Amino acid sequence: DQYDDIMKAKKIRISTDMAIPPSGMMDSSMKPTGSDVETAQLLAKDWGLEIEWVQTTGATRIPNLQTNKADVVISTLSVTPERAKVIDFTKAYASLQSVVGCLKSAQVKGWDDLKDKTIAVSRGTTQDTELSAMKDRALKLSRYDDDATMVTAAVSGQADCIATSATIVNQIGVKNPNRVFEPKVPIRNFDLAIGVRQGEPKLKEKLNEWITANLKNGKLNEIYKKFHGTELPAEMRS
Amino acid sequence: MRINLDFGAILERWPAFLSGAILTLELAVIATVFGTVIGVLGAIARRSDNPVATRVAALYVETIRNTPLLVQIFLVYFGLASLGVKFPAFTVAAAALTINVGAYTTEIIRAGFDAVPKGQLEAAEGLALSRWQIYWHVVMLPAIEKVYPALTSQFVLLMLASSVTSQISAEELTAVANYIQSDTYRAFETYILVAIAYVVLSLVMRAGFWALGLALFPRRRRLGTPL
Amino acid sequence: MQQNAASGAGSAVVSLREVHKSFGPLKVLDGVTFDVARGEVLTIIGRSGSGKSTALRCIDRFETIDAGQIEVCGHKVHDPGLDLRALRQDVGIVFQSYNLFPHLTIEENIVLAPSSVKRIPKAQARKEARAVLAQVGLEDKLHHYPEQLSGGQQQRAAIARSLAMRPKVMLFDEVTSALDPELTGEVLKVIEALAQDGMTMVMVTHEMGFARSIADRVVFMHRGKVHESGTATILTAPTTPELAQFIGTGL
Amino acid sequence: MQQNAASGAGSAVVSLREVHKSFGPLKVLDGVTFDVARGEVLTIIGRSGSGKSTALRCIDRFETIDAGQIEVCGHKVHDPGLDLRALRQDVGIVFQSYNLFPHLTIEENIVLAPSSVKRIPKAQARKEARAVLAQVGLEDKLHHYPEQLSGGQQQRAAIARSLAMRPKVMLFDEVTSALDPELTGEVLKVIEALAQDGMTMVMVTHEMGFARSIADRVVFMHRGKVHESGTATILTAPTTPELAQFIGTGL
Amino acid sequence: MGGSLNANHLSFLAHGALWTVGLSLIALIGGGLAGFVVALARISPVRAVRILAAGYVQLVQGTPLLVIMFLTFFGLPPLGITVSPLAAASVSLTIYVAAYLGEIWRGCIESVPRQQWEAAEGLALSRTQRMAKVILPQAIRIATPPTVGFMVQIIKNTSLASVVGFVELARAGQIINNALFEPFLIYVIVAVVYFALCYPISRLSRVLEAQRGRGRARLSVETA
Ligand SMILES: Nc1ncnc2c1ncn2[C@@H]1O[C@H](COP(=O)(O)OP(=O)(O)OP(=O)(O)O)[C@@H](O)[C@H]1O
Ligand SMILES: Nc1ncnc2c1ncn2[C@@H]1O[C@H](COP(=O)(O)OP(=O)(O)OP(=O)(O)O)[C@@H](O)[C@H]1O
Ligand SMILES: [Mg+2]
Ligand SMILES: [Mg+2]
Repeated sequence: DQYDDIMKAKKIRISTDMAIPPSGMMDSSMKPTGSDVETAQLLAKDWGLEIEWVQTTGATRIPNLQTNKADVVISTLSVTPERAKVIDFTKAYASLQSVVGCLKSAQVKGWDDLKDKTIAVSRGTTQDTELSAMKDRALKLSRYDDDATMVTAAVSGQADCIATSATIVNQIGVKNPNRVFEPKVPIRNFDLAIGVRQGEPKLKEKLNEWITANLKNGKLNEIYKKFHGTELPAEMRS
Repeated sequence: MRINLDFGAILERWPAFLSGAILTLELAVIATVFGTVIGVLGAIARRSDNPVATRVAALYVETIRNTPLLVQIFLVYFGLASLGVKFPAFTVAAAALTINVGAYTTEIIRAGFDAVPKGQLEAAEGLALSRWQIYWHVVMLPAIEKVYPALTSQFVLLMLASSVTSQISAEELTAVANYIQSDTYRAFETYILVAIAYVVLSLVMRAGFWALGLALFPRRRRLGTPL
Repeated sequence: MQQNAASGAGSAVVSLREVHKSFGPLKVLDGVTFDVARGEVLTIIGRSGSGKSTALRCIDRFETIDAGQIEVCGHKVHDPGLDLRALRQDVGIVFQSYNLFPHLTIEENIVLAPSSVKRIPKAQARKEARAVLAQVGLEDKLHHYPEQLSGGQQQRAAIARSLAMRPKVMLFDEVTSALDPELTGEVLKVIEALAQDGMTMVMVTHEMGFARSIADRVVFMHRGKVHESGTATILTAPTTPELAQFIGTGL
Repeated sequence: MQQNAASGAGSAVVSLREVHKSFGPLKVLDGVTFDVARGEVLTIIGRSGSGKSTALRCIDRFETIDAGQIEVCGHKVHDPGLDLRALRQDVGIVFQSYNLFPHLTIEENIVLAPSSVKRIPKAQARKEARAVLAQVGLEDKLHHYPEQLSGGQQQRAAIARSLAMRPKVMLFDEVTSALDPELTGEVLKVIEALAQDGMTMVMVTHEMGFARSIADRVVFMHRGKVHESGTATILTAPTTPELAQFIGTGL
Repeated sequence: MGGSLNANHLSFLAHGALWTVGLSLIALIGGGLAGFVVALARISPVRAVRILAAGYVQLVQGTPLLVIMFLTFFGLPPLGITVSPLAAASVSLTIYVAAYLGEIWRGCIESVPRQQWEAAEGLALSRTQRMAKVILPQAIRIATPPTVGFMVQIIKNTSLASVVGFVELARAGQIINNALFEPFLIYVIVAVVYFALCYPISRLSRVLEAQRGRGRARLSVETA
């Protein structure tokens, strides 16, 4: 059993992509930081474990889990029924609030105003899936491999808008004062959960208990606020 | 270990796979055609008596060969856009791949030129052929024939390397696969299918090169030497 | 050492004056002087390594010379500003090692220069190719590739290729070395016919019989110099001991 | 057509029996039969393309034959299970196109086979290399690369390379074609000396003079067949009109 | 997020560059040795060996290195074979490089004129001796440019080892870029480091070529 193994080893192997700010990234002294990183650190501290980071890229988060190279994945996994066929998800520990952000000066009020704008997204993220599904809105998407490239597209003018978290939208203006972006159209919120290998009910149960407790005591909200600038939705915190 | 392969969810998306594969092939064909042109001209420049041409060609080859393709693509796509010159991702991808493979092709074809025996050149000069006529009739085909396998491999490598253009939003095969992969979390199934798709594409390319070789090198066809 | 005066430099189509050429420390041509008049057949004989091929290559500017003058059909070959292509339209050369183009058929080998240099229409060039091939007895190998031919066949194809350009001067480097007596006889006839048409020819050969029957004049090279020269009679009555020794051991 | 019986198949070192060989549709050898006795020098003559080189190549198994038998020094060359290396230690071959190894100096070219096949110590192999090079008059080119040699020099180096292996049988394919009379005379002496040491030799040549002076027996090939054979006297008194014509046009 | 490039970033990149060098060495040594075997197998007198080798080459040359890495690292554990990232990267790179170098070298060996094989055969050299003393020395000259060209590509392709968890030069650059959002600066630095790794090898190839290129053909037509 995975849970017992972890507790026996006094060590938990956590797979987090360190190249998706603000959830996983490196600080100025090249130490892992970000909301997912602090969540993982909190979990390890509460359970009295040492963390072994499993270096991963977006594409290998799940295989790392499936082939038992990591015990859990904490790496902005949002829950969809399709994905739940492959791995198990805990209950949500955070939520992803995403928006379509455009130039401050742009006249964008709703979906209809986005028709002939190029919208940059990170490929395969939930924003991508969500916007791709809006077939009737005829959106012009251009997909980039990671957030940094997507931001670069917006900064350099290759994209008119980006679909991502509000935090990242605000980054653009910092990089290029001539192109200040602001959130324009909100996209639905997605639940973020911890990924567990299928068939590990005890581990999943223990993680759920831990999440419930830490949502209640506000610690998860604190981490979230620190990196994303906003609070978790009220219904999650209660 | 518990991995149950289930291709159903992936195979459902075959139209996306197909359009990705077609885009990959388009990129490969464009870069192959124009890369060959650059390669031939570059090789001629490398072997010319004009020191400026030689230097420029050498600089081009060394800069391109010794830096990552991704960085080249990146600089062209975002660099130009920052200067206000915007091209569609596909155009930039095709152009960057062409410039990239052109450098390798230059080197390969130059090696082919070097392999043409001195006596051949002298015989051609003795017949009063001009420099360009010698290149065209006496040097080019035998040189390309000599390095044909290397050229084929280089262009197949290019086709495989075209996957990095997903970084600048070209929706080629790898981009499609990454999308499907993160949408379904079925990494194994996706990678296996992608591997098969690339193997098929590379076989298609090799078959194309083989057929082209038959047309280009009639002596091989007649004497039955394998390409 | 003796050296017969050439038949008047004015009428000379090829003329070498005190030509010097070294390969690194090795002096290969050490002051070579001779003339060839229009329509004359000159053969160059001499030991292996005496510089025969080198002399021939200098005439067509495949080697640049260190000192001296070479004039061919009015082209100053020693001049760095020489128009090489003009020279080579007037001069045909057949190399010791054939150098046929391996990727072209025999016909394509022959048609190449007339059609791309002289701009003769393809159809006519092909007809002429067939004619020169017939001259050397190879009309049935028109569509073969060089590697499908025997040595002697390749050598004749190389001769045909040069002939097709109808040059004013032909240089032959041991062109009969791979030919049997029968073919040598045929090539001899070809060369005689060419001589009658007024073509000037310089041939390097090591077959004395061939030299005797075809040469108007013979040049014997020895240690990079013209050691003896004259009409073909010097082959039967040599005046220098070196030439006597050279011929004496022949068969 | 006539065919002299060989000097008794028992003592034959090389023996061909009804050998057939085609290149695609082209029948090159059409039932060739001849024998060569120990210490005998056989020359093969014939028109260009008559199959002389091919016959020679078949003897050393560079071509497989379609039908017939070839036996050389007891090796059954037609047998698919033949021990090729054993055959080639007994047989040396010098090709029409020299085929020296361009990346090795002349000395290295010569030393290669004795030292790596026969395991002769390097120092001794070098001494022998110098000796065979002296035999062919090339001792000063020991440390040159093939491309630095003239045609005749390359040809002699190739002969030296084969000699260094001290084979029982030597096959020569037009080895004197690039040699002048003086050198031909030298090579002739080398070959005579070898013959006296009991070496068996087969040489393809198109120089009748050479054939006349060196051959114990002459084979005239015509259209893939042995058309006439006998002692060198057939060259002066041919019995078939084809041979008469072949020689007649010679010089 | 944000901030500017500092010494920590540079040392992180340097660390990544070390991995790039290490992986390249593994690829070139492992792949070179295996590639030599593949080249020999491709021209083996045994038909079955030739066909097998040809199949291997076709399959590997048609598959992206990324996929080979992925399947080695994640595909073997379900079959009961656990591999460390280093082992997976080494094996994948070796498999991949061997196919390409093997094919390049085969072409070079075959481009040595047939007469050279025959001359060596005629001197009774064994197959190994023919290869080692006559054919390979001549093939190496032809092989130098394409081999170096491919080696340089391999150095850059080791970046795909990030899929098995290596933080080598390119991935290090990507991670820093995702922290700083300074793509031009970081990618130019990465490109310069790659250039510094690759250029000496390209240079070396030129020197080798020039040394071996005695009597090399060169057009001398002076007219245009
Ligand atoms: N490129 C070269 N580099 C160095 N030496 C050379 C070169 N070409 C020729 N030689 C040397 O110059 C000398 C003369 O060579 P050349 O080819 O003119 O002789 P040749 O009279 O034609 O002899 P052969 O009758 O054997 O063909 C020879 O000793 C040869 O080794
Ligand atoms: N590999 C080959 N493929 C096809 N035809 C060939 C091949 N080798 C030789 N031939 C043909 O076989 C015939 C005999 O060739 P071979 O080389 O034996 O002639 P040869 O008697 O040696 O002539 P030469 O005196 O000109 O050297 C020629 O017509 C030639 O064109
Ligand atoms: Mg010569
Ligand atoms: Mg022959």
